[in-house]
Amino acid sequence: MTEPLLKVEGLKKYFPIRKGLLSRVSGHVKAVDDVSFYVNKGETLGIVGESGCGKSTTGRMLMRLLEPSEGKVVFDGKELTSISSDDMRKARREIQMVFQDPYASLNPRHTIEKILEEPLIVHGIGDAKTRKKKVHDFLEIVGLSSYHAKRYPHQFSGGQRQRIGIARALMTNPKLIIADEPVSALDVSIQAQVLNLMQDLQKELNLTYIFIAHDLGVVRHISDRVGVMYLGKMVEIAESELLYDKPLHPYTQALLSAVPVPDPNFVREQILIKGDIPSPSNPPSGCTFHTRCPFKMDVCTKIVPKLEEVEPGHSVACHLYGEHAQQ
Amino acid sequence: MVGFAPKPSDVVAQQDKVAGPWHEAWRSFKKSKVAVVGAGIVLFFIIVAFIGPWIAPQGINEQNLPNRLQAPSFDHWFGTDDMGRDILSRIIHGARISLWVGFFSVIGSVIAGSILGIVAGYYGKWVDAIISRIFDIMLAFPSILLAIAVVSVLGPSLQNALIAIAIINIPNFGRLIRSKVLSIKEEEYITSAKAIGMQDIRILFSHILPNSMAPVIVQGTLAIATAIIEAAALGFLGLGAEAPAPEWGKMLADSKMYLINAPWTMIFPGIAIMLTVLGFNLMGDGLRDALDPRMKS
Amino acid sequence: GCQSDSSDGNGENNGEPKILVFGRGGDSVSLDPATVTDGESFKVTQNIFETLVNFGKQDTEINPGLAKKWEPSEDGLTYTFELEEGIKFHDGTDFNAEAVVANFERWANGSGEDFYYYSSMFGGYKGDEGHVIESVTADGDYKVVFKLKRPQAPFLKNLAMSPFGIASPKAFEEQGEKFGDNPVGTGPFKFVEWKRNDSITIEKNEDYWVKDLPKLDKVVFKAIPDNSARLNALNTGEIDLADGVNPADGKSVEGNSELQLFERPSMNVGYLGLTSTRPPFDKVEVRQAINHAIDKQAIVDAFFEGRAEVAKNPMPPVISGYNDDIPGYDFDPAKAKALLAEAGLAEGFEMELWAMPVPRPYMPDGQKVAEVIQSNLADVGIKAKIVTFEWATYLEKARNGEADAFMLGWTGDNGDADNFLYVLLDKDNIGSNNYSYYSNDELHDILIEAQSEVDEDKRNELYGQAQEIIFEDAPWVPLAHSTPLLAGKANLVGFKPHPTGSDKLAEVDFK
Amino acid sequence: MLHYIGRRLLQLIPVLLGMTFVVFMIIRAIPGDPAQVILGQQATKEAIEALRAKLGLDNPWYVQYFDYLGGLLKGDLGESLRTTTPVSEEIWPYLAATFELSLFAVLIAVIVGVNAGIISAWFQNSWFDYTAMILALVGVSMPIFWLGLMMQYIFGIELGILPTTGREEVRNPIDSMTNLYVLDTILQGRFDQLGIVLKHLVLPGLALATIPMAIIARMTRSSMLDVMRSDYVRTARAKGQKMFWVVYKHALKNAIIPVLTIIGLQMGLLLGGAILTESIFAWPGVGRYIYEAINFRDYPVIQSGILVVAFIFVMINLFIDILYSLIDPRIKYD
Amino acid sequence: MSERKAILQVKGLQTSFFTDDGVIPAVDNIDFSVHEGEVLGIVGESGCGKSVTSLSIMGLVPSPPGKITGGKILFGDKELTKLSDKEMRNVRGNDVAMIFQEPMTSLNPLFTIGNQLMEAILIHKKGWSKKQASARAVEMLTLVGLPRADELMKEYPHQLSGGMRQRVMIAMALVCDPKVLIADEPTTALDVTIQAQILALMKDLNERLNTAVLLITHDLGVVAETCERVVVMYAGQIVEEGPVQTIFKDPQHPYTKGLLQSVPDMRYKKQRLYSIPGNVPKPGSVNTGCRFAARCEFAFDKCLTQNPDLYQTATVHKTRCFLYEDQEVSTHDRTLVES
Ligand SMILES: Nc1ncnc2c1ncn2[C@@H]1O[C@H](COP(=O)(O)OP(=O)(O)OP(=O)(O)O)[C@@H](O)[C@H]1O
Ligand SMILES: Nc1ncnc2c1ncn2[C@@H]1O[C@H](COP(=O)(O)OP(=O)(O)OP(=O)(O)O)[C@@H](O)[C@H]1O
Ligand SMILES: [Mg+2]
Ligand SMILES: [Mg+2]
Repeated sequence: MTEPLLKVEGLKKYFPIRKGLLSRVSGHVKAVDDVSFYVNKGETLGIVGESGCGKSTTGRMLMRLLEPSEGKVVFDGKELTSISSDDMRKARREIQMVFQDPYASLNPRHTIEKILEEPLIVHGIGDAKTRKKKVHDFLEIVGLSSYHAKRYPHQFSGGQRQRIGIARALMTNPKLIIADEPVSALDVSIQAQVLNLMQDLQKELNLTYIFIAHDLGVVRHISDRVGVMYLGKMVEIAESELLYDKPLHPYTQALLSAVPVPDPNFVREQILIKGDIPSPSNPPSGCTFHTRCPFKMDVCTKIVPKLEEVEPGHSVACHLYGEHAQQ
Repeated sequence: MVGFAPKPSDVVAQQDKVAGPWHEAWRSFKKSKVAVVGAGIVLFFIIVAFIGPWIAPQGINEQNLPNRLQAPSFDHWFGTDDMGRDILSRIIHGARISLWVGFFSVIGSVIAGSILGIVAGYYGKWVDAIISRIFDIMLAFPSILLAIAVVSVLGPSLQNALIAIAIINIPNFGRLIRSKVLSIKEEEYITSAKAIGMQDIRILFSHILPNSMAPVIVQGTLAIATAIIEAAALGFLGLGAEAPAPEWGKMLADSKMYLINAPWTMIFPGIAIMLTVLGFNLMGDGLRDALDPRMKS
Repeated sequence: GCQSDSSDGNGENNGEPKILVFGRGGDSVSLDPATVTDGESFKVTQNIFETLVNFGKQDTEINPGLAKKWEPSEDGLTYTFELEEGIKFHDGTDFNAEAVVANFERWANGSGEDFYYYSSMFGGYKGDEGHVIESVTADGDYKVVFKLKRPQAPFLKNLAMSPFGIASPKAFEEQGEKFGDNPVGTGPFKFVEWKRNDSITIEKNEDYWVKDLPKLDKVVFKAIPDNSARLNALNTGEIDLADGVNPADGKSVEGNSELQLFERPSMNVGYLGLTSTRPPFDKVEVRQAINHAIDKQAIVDAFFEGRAEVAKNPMPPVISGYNDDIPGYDFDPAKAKALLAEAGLAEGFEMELWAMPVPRPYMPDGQKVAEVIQSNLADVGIKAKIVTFEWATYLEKARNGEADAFMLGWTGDNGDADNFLYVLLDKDNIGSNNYSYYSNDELHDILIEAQSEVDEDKRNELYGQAQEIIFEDAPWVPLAHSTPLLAGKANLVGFKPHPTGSDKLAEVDFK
Repeated sequence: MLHYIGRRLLQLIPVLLGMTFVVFMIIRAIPGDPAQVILGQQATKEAIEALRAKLGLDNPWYVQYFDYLGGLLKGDLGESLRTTTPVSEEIWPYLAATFELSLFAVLIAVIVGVNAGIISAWFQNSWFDYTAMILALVGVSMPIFWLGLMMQYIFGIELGILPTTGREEVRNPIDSMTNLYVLDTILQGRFDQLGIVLKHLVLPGLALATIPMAIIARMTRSSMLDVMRSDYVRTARAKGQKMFWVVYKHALKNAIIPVLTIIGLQMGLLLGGAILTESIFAWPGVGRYIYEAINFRDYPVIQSGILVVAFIFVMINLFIDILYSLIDPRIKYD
Repeated sequence: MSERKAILQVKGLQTSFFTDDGVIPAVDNIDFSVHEGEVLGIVGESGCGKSVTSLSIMGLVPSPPGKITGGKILFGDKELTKLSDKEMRNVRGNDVAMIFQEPMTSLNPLFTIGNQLMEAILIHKKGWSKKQASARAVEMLTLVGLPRADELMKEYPHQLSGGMRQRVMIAMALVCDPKVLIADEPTTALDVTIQAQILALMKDLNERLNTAVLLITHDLGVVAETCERVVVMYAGQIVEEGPVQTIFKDPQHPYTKGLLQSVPDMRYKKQRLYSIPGNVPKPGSVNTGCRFAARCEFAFDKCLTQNPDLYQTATVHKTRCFLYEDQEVSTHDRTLVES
């Protein structure tokens, strides 16, 4: 097996909660708590999970838009977590990001041309003329026209804006694109356009994606492998077919069953899980899902399950499958 | 070529012609009637400021003591002041100085306030604590003392009055910008700018600054009036227009003794200031919208 | 409105008390007159304390005060005062020779700036070389003898000044530093209350030694800093008497049947000083040219509203020794130009013209007057730039000789010519009150001689000569002797504004 | 919360220290010598030298500064050079006068300004909206002295319904214990006097309130316009709530927070910067106290006066911050 | 089903926005009705006028610039557009209640849950005491499945999770037993598991309280799972209407078809998603022809020049497409079918 393009080990992000006279740290929001995974070159890793489970935080830490509290990120053989912040800034040429809200992520006062040219300027690529040309080329590549260049973001539709966001991510010829909920803000019909575009670009430019979303349908469509997060932890990660056909973690099962299917005749067995997601500042002991889990065992409240491979290409962190399975 | 060729309908949503940003701004500015009226007023005063010396019926400093404090008449439309000078002519000449004072002192404090406010808001932590506390000090500090200090360092002059007023107003704008920056910096497009590897300086001035100016424009246009009046109030410190220059604020201040006996000495300069501020204000509101591409539908 | 009152005139009243509210520009600093220098303090203490001798009602002639008689010796070195008998301080202690001695002892034992006027009028404190007073002794209960080291011509005038009001020795000994907050004198009014920066209340001294006085039951001195606002307050009846009326408002007061206008006899001079160490003002022709260039009459008409006299000498005419023979420089731009040409400045020159930032009694609107002067100077080819500074800065800089030409003025302390000519123009006072750095040895000799000349006529002769020298050298452009305005309710009687600015209110009454 | 207050109070120390230092340096850097000013134009050189020595002004600046700081630590604010009274003793009546006036002015400014802003926003683009905006503009472009004198003329002289100067009727003075006349008269049960005191507050209060009123009105308006578009206002209307309550209950509470900030900023002006108003209405306030101290270069009074005002200003802003958290349960300071 | 009485009828509704750039007809001649106790879904792309329709019913169209320029809205026999302010306030919350898209922002952050719930009660229940109102509020909170109802009354919205807040919104809407509940994208902002909870709750309440629900969404999955009938909107118009089964099994309008095809289905992996090319036209920018013509793969000449009517293609199925012009069931046939 070839070395993966990106390897993440034991990534953690604790946001301090400050208190008191001298702003002493009194606790932590464990936004991401010991997450490890890898992404191979040319593949798409989907990450799903409910709001607030730490998906974005993970994504941002990969680019060091947030400094990890702990853990290692190795990209293309380089350990990103240990280089200087200026080197990191330069390294961002190779890792780019596409954001959830295409409108919010474009400066409303800049023209599209300026928005697209900026990454090139920042990384000192080309001269004014070649930069302009590149901007226009990429506008075409994402299905827009060069005459759009002088317009402002608000003059585009949601789908077009997301294309601009993707074009910007592509400007510096990155190897890895982290897409943080790139289609969640879009309509179904527009969403389809963007998903198709992303797939086409991947083939053409041999891109690697980390695709963060909460819509399991979308993730299934685009991902080769899928990781499921719950409360700052990766609870299951598997090849996409395996995960959807045979979800192992009770949370994954519940999640899959909760997704409404556009077919009035489809009758599914809904696992309605009770209650809300607990607060990451005060996560439940043991398995963090035990408060909502229909299969809770005693051990779940005490021991944190480890993410273990239970079949080839399928890992899960649940006591139902580990050594405590029979208890 | 991948993706979809945009069908013509793809661009139906945007019928407006492609145009430069200034053209765009101008177009939407024109749409607001209020803003155009405001711009008209400001333009009027600017023109007056430029061609004043040619259109004023009389010189600015033609003293005629026997003819002092004449009520408005056919010869002197706005009456004469306590030196027998024609008030209309002085107001016309004064436009240049007063606009200069009002406008540039505000610009000065906006620039300094913006820089401090942005740095405080963006970097937060101790930088913010220090700058904010400096603002606290400046706010609680009597402006007279500050002005006296300015004279003693820089000497008396109109420019230095401008500087003094600018300094006095820095914390007002600084605070305003800071609070705006606090929310802007959480915007996704700032994160996205960082994500493409952008340097802080560029983020600050190319992205955060233009997006946090709206409240400042509104506040700034109001501040023009206060600046003109303050400039006159600092006159006794030697800060202000050099006599006998016809500065509106000073004309107003000089009218104090004749408030009841010769009210025209106060009414006309007062109206001039008010109209200017009205103009700047209306224009400011329009400008704020015009410079924001989003306001154009 | 004010108190309607039966006018039986003997101070008895059968209804409401008679209260006079006197509106003025500022608050007092302290009510111990010996320690202060500001006019607003004297305005109050003048009515609480009395001096051995008094100025005249509206002039600076010497009249009896606490001393009913006095006798200078031939050589002018000994003065014997015979005191009024039976006077008591407000605290009930007796006023007598002992008390007078105690007061002078207190002052003479001061140091530094403790008793500023004492040291400046009498040449320092005990032990100082310049100290004029050799001794003050009581001769019996009601006789006090002053021995001087050398004759001092204005000695009696000095004694009449407010700072030398006689205080109760018991009170100042007990109170110490706090005496300024609880003044005790023999005057027609007793101190009641002081609300800082707001009002000072004094009330009738029922045991006042002069019969039937005072007529008022209470006087409240109220600080209203703004001149226009003060006049407004007079109009609404919140105050009865307003100090510091803008000349511009004089007419409207006169036209108002409910009000009356008072003019304070002038004892001041407003002038434009020419710093004679700074070229080209070192040339006498230039100074004379400027004197000719300025239209003083126009200035007086416009900004003093005619309520001032055009000045030709550095002191006002009411002061004895005034030389009326001096012609003064007439307004003559042509002559000014000629003089400039003579000085080699036919093309004119550029200069700074310093204008005072605040209105003063001798100069109601410095800025405006400066503008007129500027325009006058422009007519003879001199380009003047008007400069101003905050008041304290202005004084300091002018004193340092940093100004080319500066506007300033002076109000006399004791109505003596020495208090103008020597103080303002003698070379001894360069760096002090001689802001124009004018120095003339001949003048110096005359002024020194006059200081100890006891013979009034001879003395006046000397001052006459002095004024001639000054006229020729033209270190200033004397501008005006203003008559500061006051306004009062129409039914106010017996108010006589005093040229020194400290008014005695004992005889004031409401009709 | 208590922790937060504690922290803010701790932060206060460097602010005030910085303040004293800046003030100290500035007043010594500017020309004008206290000895000279105290003694007046007439003073002789020797007298000035003597006074300087007595006041300790001939010491090096750092000696003077540390002397002053040392005094402060012992709670000694120094002694006025002019009146030789301790500043701590002298300043209270001025503070009380200012406090009474500022409070009154703030009340007027807030009540009128906030309501005008609300109504303008409620009836956006109506004649009321336009009129209020024009009046606000007129308000800010009017010199205080003009406004003050005009009000005296109209209400005092022409109509004769309001007193124009001071805090009390001088012929009928108030026997004051606290120097807060409103409080005093109430404590003494002298309601006739209370009326007089309140009457005296009206004109200076209005003059002082004008500019803050204009700014508050504009601020409230724009803040209200934002809030009125919010979802929860729509929710309230969807319940069938009356528009009045929608505006005054749901919208106002949300709109008031940015307005509070402005009020806090304006307090600085009201406290220390009301010199013009205080002069025109002969109000014995702290603004004039410090202003005169500046004129007379009364160093200890300038230093300590500004210090006290700054302290109060910072405290007011702290109070406003606490008010935020009372209004908005989401704001928690810890 | 057809025996159920129409409780809310929208007839020829037209709502426009009068902006500086001209008049935008956001809702253009819409007809539909909601029957007692049914769940009617409205779907369509963003900006097609779903929210404006619901706001028009509530009389809450932001005005200016918005205005109802034509048509009628009948609640029972009350003409809502003609009511006075006061009468309309009586309808709001009482007869017709609404819950909004954003549970995070639709509750006033500065008032307690209890305060806001009781307010809703006290507005309409004249003469109720605070105590009664409070009891009722607690009852409603319990009804929507919120634990610790008593404590919740004293808490502020920010102390609740999104799902809880949306439940509070539902409780608030139902507090006066409205006949119609309009839910404008009630779950878009929520997580899937929470969304499932809320939808189940709404269905349950609909069945138990017999409240008619007008459910607005763009999530076809949600529609499929919850609604009985569906109205599909496109660019301010209704393009298709019918029972949920029919629409999903046999969509007629090309837009509906495209919409259904572009949804990724979690149950299997499509190689490539279908996507409708282009965007929704700006309202008011298409004046002639079918509004969907520019994006329609079946468009022919007529489509570009004439706007099709809403053809009744079956008793309960209508389509606005010329392709189905011929299949229109005549009025005569219709009565036949119905009987
Ligand atoms: N700067 C921060 N300070 C404190 N806590 C934070 C911060 N940023 C995120 N968190 C917390 O970390 C947790 C994970 O947040 P994150 O944004 O990664 O979630 P997410 O999975 O992306 O959710 P969503 O689907 O809503 O985008 C959340 O509980 C959030 O409250
Ligand atoms: N206040 C307004 N001013 C001008 N136009 C408006 C306004 N509100 C809505 N519109 C217009 O009305 C049209 C319909 O808007 P509406 O909010 O009903 O869409 P929607 O179907 O609810 O979309 P979404 O799914 O995004 O909520 C939009 O195209 C918009 O342009
Ligand atoms: Mg996220
Ligand atoms: Mg909507």
